[in-house]
Amino acid sequence: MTEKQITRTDLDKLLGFFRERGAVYAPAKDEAGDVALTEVGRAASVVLAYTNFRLSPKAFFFPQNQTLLRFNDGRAEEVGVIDRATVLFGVRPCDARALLALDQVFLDGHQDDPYYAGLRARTTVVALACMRPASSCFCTSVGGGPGDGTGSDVLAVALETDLLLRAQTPKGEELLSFAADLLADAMPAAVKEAQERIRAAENKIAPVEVANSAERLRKAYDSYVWETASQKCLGCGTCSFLCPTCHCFDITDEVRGGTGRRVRTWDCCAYALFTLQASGHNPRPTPKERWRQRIMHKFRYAVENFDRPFCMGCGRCIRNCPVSMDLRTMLKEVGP
Amino acid sequence: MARNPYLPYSARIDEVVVENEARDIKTFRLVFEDPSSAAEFRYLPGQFAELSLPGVGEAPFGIASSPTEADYLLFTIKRMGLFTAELHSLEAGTDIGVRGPMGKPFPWDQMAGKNLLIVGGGFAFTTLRAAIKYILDPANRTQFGSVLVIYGARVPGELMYKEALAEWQARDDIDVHLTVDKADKSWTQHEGVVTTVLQGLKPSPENTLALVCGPPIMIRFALLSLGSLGFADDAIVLSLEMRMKCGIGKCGRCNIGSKYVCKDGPVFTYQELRALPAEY
Amino acid sequence: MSESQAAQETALETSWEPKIVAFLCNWCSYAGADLAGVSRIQYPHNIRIIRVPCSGRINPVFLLRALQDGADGVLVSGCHPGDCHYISGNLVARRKFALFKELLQYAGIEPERVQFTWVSASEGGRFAAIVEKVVEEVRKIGPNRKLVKVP
Amino acid sequence: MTANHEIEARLRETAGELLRQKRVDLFLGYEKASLPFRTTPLFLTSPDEVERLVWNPFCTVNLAVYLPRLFAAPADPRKAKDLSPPTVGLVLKGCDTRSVVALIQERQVPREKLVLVGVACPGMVDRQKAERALGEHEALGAEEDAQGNVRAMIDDEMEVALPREEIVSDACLECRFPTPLIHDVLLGGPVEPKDRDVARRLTAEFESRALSARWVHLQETLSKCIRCNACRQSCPMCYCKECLLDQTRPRWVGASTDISDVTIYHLVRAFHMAGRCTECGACARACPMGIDTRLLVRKLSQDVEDLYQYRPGEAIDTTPPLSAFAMEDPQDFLTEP
Repeated sequence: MTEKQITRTDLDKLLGFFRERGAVYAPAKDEAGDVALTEVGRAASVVLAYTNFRLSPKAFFFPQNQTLLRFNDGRAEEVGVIDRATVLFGVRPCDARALLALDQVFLDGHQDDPYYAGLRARTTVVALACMRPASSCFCTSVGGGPGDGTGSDVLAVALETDLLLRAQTPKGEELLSFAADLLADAMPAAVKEAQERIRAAENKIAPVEVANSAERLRKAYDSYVWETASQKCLGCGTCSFLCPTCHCFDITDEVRGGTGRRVRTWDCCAYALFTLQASGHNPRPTPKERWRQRIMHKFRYAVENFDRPFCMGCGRCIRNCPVSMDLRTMLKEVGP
Repeated sequence: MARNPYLPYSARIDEVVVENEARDIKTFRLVFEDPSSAAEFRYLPGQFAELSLPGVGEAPFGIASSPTEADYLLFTIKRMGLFTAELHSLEAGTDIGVRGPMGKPFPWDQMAGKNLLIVGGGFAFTTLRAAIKYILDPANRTQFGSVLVIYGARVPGELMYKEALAEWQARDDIDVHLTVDKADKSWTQHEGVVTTVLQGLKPSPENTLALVCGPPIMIRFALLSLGSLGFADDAIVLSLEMRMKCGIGKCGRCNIGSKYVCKDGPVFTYQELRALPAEY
Repeated sequence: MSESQAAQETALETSWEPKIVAFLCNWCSYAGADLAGVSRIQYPHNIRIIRVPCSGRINPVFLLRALQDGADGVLVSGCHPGDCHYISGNLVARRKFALFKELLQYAGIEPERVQFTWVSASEGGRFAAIVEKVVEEVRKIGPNRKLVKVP
Repeated sequence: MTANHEIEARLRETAGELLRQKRVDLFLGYEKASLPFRTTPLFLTSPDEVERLVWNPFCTVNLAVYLPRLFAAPADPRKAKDLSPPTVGLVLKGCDTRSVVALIQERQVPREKLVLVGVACPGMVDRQKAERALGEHEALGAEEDAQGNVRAMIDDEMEVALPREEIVSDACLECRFPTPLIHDVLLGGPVEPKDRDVARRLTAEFESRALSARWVHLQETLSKCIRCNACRQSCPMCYCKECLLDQTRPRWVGASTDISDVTIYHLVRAFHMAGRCTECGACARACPMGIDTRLLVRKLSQDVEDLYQYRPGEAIDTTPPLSAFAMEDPQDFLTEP
């Protein structure tokens, strides 16, 4: 496992160097003042002080609109994924870890999703350890942590003056060796500083009881809490669309005169139409069943199928719910 | 490289047969444009496929033909929503896409050596037709014990596959009972719901598997009847319908509990279903 | 070079002809268009007519979809006030149209793109004159590039 | 102006009484949320829990959004006879009351089943604005001070004062009816609108831009849209059983975030609000992408007022403008040969 370091002032140079191979995205402020993953141009002004991006980086792998097929004169044709090497710098560990969950769905080894596979293969993820978790964060309760490198190819840790870079995968090793000339071997002091900083961040995160959620939810399927908790749910898709692991999608055709495309778009289990059948029958007819599905899918079904909750504790759904629903409260309410 | 799972095989509608008096159920016979597709498309009764029309979309349908009918695929489809309305307007000769086969078939391994009870209602009889065809194929028939079929519809005009039914009733290696909720003057067979016939015939649960497909209300009563006849939950095989999009366990639409109807089903034993939330 | 100049130049290059979708009510305007035809009144061939039962049937999304699908202009015509076959369909519609036209302009869509008028069954001449005017105005502002979606 | 803690106390009292005397089956209010600058809707059925009710500058949600759902006919008509509609009490600010009035007019909610507990509102905090005002800091707690400003406790246990007018919702800055127009109970005194012409000035400013500049602005704004439907779902006036934007036979609006489809989505949504928008700003606050979802609706509301002298949600016994007409309605927008 290669460990390198570079002074923070040379970060722009490093990202500029990565650009020689393709596209580089790094955190920068947008017009509204929010930090977002932005394509790095010649003059990068990378920001390292941020909690997390408004949108999860899942769209780099599972775009909100993905053309699945083109139709020409009524004939279906495949579309390819543009093979443009891409580096995402500054992804938070929670969002990087979410890629493992998405991998389990889209690359199930049975029928791999070629579009996800293509985008995943072309992208190298450099996670940046999180030094300023928000009060809505609970990554440490769902198996992750502010310095967790799983899901990323390289884990970066911002230190006082330097940036520590630790390869997590062969792809990450390759990226670091590509930039070897710009990097120095990590000093023990840097490694120690990184450890301390990560520990300090960990200590800021309040734990949430999710350890035995699958078991608790199994018992709580018929609980009254679903009815009461879902009363205030508006049935919008904010939580799902911002969630780094939510991956449900719709497929629709956009065709005029035999020409057009079949496109995959994000969808959401909170929508009444999600399961509505042509006959008018809806297996999940009210917000109660739909809200239960969302929680069950994340904390029970995913655990049963993939051995992990499909929640990375990023807190986006908590911060952005228009009526301030909090799934941590929900997990408490389902009982022991 | 593996085939893109979103890319349908090109096929052509070869023939359209109206199955019922109301004319809202039709059987579409599909022929692959490229014979090699037919070779790739290996399936067993109980599986389904997504039919695809450019600009309209896709929808999943149980395959009504048996792989023993080598040259074509059959889909029997009721006009219901957006896709099926469009499909019903199509004539023989139209191009259509087929994506699949998808899902798990009936448990053929388990069914070998057993007596089979096949209970169907209404237009859900499609994959059961496929199963019967498959069972009756000379190469397969000896693998199974007795075969008892009970098939019901509201009125005689709603029974599908009339020719095949007549042919099966003429054979002595299968016992086919037809029933209608409401008989007309020409009807000479059972009158009453499927469960009444089932209760009357009292098939033995001994070494027997039951395949049950029908409308929810029929399923509910058939399960009660089978239970009272002594059929164990794991000896009853059912097939679910859910709204689907991808058909390959990714889009999340057909998720029920920890199962995806598209890849873990659509065929489940009653025992498996009981372990799932009743969200179907 | 301004946007409309650019549009005009492209128009010249490709000998572009404006495509206008006209939604005409069954009882007055469609009959008016018919009369224009029967009377052999010449008017530009740029319009594609869609007959609707009443101008009150017009949902603004129809007009948006016409623009999205590549129409350069949209014309909606119903019976004159007081003449509606359904008594007041056009009067209720008039409020919608007034607001919708304002909204589009506010959003930055040229007011010439979507136009509304009344044509009675006996006004073949008026129909032809309106079409001529609409086509001319749309020709002047050039091809529609806003809202257009290429599938 | 009555202090919030007094209003809160009277609110609890009122809700308790209504529930105890069984004058309402359900009381809708606000309770503390898990994060600062927020409250979360509370569905109260027991008088013993009224202490959960709060009244503070973070009571932004328009509770009228829940009413159509509470009074909707059950999907299964056979169940209709077993269900009698509940009686509902709810806390309402000026804008929220306008939504209730409009819902009563549109026969979505029966007036006699409602107990309207009005509170005059000096403007509610937009959490996104408040969070942005703190820059890189995160609030761990926030409360109102005696002047009605907000004090936020930030990470290193420091307090930051946030002037109310800088963090209230945009819709509140434009508010013309801070005091509920109809109510069964009014808690606290009335509040006068600060400036009735803010919305007009905003519209005039946008209108003064060139046509193409307006289009470019709209496209830039809408390019952020992720089609999550939060604007629609949070709107009390968006109660249609089947929304045109969701229809598939035919599909009027494509499902993707193609800018053309997104634009049509927002034009249609805005237009369906013409003469119906009660200006609560729920759509804009709900938007996770910070889109000014009221840009188009604001203009429509103004036109409705100018052309048809109508302000939605002002009085129950009026006819909404798009359900009515006058022979002499202006028609100078028509094309003449």
